[in-house]
Amino acid sequence: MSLFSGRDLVCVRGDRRVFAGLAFDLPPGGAVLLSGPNGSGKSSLLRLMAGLLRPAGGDLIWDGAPIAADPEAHRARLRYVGHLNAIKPVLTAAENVAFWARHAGAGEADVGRALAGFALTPLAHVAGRLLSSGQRRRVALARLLAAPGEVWLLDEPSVGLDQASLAHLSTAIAMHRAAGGRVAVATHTPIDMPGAQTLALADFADSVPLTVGSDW
Amino acid sequence: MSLFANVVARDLRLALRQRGDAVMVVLFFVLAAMLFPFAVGPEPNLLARLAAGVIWVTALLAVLLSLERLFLADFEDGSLELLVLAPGPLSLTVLAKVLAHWLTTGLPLIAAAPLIALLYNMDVSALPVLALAMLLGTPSLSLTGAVGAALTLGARRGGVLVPLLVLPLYIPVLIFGVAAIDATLAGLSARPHLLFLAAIFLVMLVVAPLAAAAALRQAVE
Amino acid sequence: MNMHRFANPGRFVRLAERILPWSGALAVLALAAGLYLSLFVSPADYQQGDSVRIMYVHVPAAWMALFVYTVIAAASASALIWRHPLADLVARASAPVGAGFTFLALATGSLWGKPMWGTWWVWDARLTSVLVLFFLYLGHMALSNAFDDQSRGNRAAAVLALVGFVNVPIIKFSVDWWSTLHQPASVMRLDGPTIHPSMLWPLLVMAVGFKLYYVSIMLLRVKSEVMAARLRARSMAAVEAT
Amino acid sequence: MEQVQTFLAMGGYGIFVWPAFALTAVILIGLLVTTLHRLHALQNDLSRLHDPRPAAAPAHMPEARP
Repeated sequence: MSLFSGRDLVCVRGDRRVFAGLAFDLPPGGAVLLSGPNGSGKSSLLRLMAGLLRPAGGDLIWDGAPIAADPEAHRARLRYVGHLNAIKPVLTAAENVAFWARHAGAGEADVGRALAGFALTPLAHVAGRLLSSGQRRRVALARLLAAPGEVWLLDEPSVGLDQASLAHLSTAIAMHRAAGGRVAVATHTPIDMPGAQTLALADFADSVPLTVGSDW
Repeated sequence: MSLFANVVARDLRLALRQRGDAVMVVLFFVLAAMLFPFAVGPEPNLLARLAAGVIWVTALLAVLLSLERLFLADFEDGSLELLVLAPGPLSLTVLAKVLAHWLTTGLPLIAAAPLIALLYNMDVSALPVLALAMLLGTPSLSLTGAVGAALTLGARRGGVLVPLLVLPLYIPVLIFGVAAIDATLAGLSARPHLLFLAAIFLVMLVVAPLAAAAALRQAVE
Repeated sequence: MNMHRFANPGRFVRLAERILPWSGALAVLALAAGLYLSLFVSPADYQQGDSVRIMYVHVPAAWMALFVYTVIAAASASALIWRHPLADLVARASAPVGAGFTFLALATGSLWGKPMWGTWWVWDARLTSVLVLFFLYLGHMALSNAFDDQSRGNRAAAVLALVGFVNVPIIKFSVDWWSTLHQPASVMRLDGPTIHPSMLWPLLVMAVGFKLYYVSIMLLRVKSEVMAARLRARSMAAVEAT
Repeated sequence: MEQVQTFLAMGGYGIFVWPAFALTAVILIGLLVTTLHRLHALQNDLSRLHDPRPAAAPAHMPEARP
C-alpha cells in the first residue's frame, strides 16, 4: 500500500518559518483537505509536495523511498493546478489542453474527453483571451483529465467556478480517487470529498520565531 | 512527441500567431544600423570599414531586446511552474525554448544582415562569411541571454537588468564575429575566428541551459 | 540534511572575532611596510622614472580584482551545490570589495597610462579585461539587490557568478586576441620591464597587505550580513506577534 | 625642506603618483569605514529590538559590542 507521506516538514519562506513538524499520509484513493487562514502555508505545502519548493527540514516519502532520490519519477506521477491557469491567450482552449496533455504523454483523443469532462466542448476552438476567468479555470482543471497522474495537487481549484463546474470538479475527483488516485486540495469553498482527512495548517504554525540569531 | 519537440512546436506556434515580435526585432536591427551613416557621414569606404562592427553590435542589441519573450510570459501566466514540473530534465526544456527563440530572432537577423551590408557597401565577397559567422554567433547570444532572462524573473524591474548582466558576456562573440569578416575583407582566412565562435557556442550550449534551469527553479520557488 | 539554515554561522562569528584582530593588525603592518618600500626604498625606473611606483598599487589591485571574483565564484558554487548557508553571505560581502579593487586597478592604470602614453585611457588588453570584469561585478551586485527576498537575490547572483566565472577566461583570451589584432606596435607592457628584485619585494608585500585587508574586511562584512539576516528574522517575528 | 620638495616632486611624476596612492587610501579606508558603520548600526538595532515574545524562551541576547 504505497503511501505518499511527509514527516516533520519545515517550510521557510524568505526569512519566515511558515510551518514546522508537519506530517501527512496520503494512501491510494485518499484525499486531504488543507485548511487554515491565509498565509498559514497551504499553497507552500502544496508546492512542497509538488517539489517546486525545497523543504527546509523533514522528508517527503513515496512508498518508503524519499522523493529527492528520484525527483523525475515524482514529477511524472503528479499533476499540479496552482493559482495561475497557464493558458496562452493566442492558443485555443483545445490547443492549451493538448499541449499539456502531450507534455504528459497523453494523446489527442484524451483532449476531447478532458474538455467534455468540464463541459468545454463548445469552447474548444475559442482563443484563450476570449474565455472568462471561470472558463479559464475549467480549462486549467481539464488538464487533469487529459493526462491523469496519480497525485493531484489542487490549489484553490474552485475559484470562480459556477455550481455546474463545481459538480464536474467533485465528480472528477471522485472518479480519480475511485481509480486509486490521490488528491490534496487547498480550498476555502467546500468541495464534497467523502472520507477526506483534514489537515489544519494552523496546528503546525511555528510559535518560536525563526531562531536565526540566538546561537550567534 | 518528445517534450523538446513539444515545447519548440508550441513556442513557434506562439511566435507565428504573434508575428509582430519577430518583425519588430528585424526592424530594430535595420533601423539601428541605419542610424550610423547620419552620425559618421555617408562616405563609402568609411562605412565599408564600419559595416561588420555595426551589423554585429545592432544584431546583438536586437537579440537583447527580444530576450524578455523567452520566459516572462510563461512566468506570469503559470506555464513556467508546469514546465519545471514536467518529467525530463529542465535544461532540455530551456534548450527547446532557446532554439525556438533563435529561430524567431537569430535567423531573421541573418536574413536581414545582407541588406545592411548593402547599405554600407560592404564587399559582396564577405557576405558568405558574414552569414556563417552570424550562424555560429547568434546561438551563443540566445543561450547567454536565456541565462540573463531567467535570472531576472521576479526581480524588481528585471528588464533593465538583463543588458547589464548579459552584454559583458557578449563581448567574445562580438570580437570574433567582427574579426571573421575583417579577415575575409583583408584577404586572410576567417577560419580561426569562425572556429572560436563555434567553440564559444559549444561552451555556452553546455553552461547556459544548466544555469538557466537553476535560475528557473529559483524563480518558481 | 536538515541542518538548520543558519545553524553554523554561530561558530563563524566566534571564529571571525578570534581572527579579526590578527588579520587586521597584520594587514596594517603589511600595507605600511609596502607603502614604505614602494615610496622610499625601491629605485625609480630608468625609463619611466618615479611613475613606475604606481605599479605598486595598480598591480596588486588588479590581482585582487580577479582573486575576489574567484572567491565569489567558489562561494557561489558551494552555496548552490552544497547549500552552505554561509557561502551566500561571503559572496555578498565580497562583491563590493572586489568592485572597489577593480575600480582602483582601472583608476591607477589610467593614472599610470597618462605619463607613459599621453592619454588617460588606453585599450590595452589587460586594462580592457579589467574594465569588463568591473561590469561583471556591477551586474553581480545589481542582481543580488534586485529582489525583495534577500536570499533569493543571493542565489540568483550565485548562478550569475558561476556563469561569469566560466566566461572570464573566454573574455580574457578574446580581449588579448583582439588587442594583438589591433595593436601594430608592441606597447610597453603595463607592469614594466622584467621585475627587478628591488621592485618585486614592494609588489609582493603590498599584495600580501591587500589580501590581509580583504580577509579582514570580508569577515567584518559577513558578520554584518549575519546580523542583518538576524534583524530581518527578529523583526519578522515581531510583526507576527502583534 | 628642499629634500622633501624633491621627494614630493617624484621626478616630475608627482601629480600621477600621489593621486594613485591617495585614491588607494580613499577606497580602502572608505570601504572599511562604511563597513564598520553598518556593523555598529546593526548591532544597536539588534540590541534595541527587544524580543517580542516573552512567553517563548527568551532568545539569547547578543552582548552589545563596544
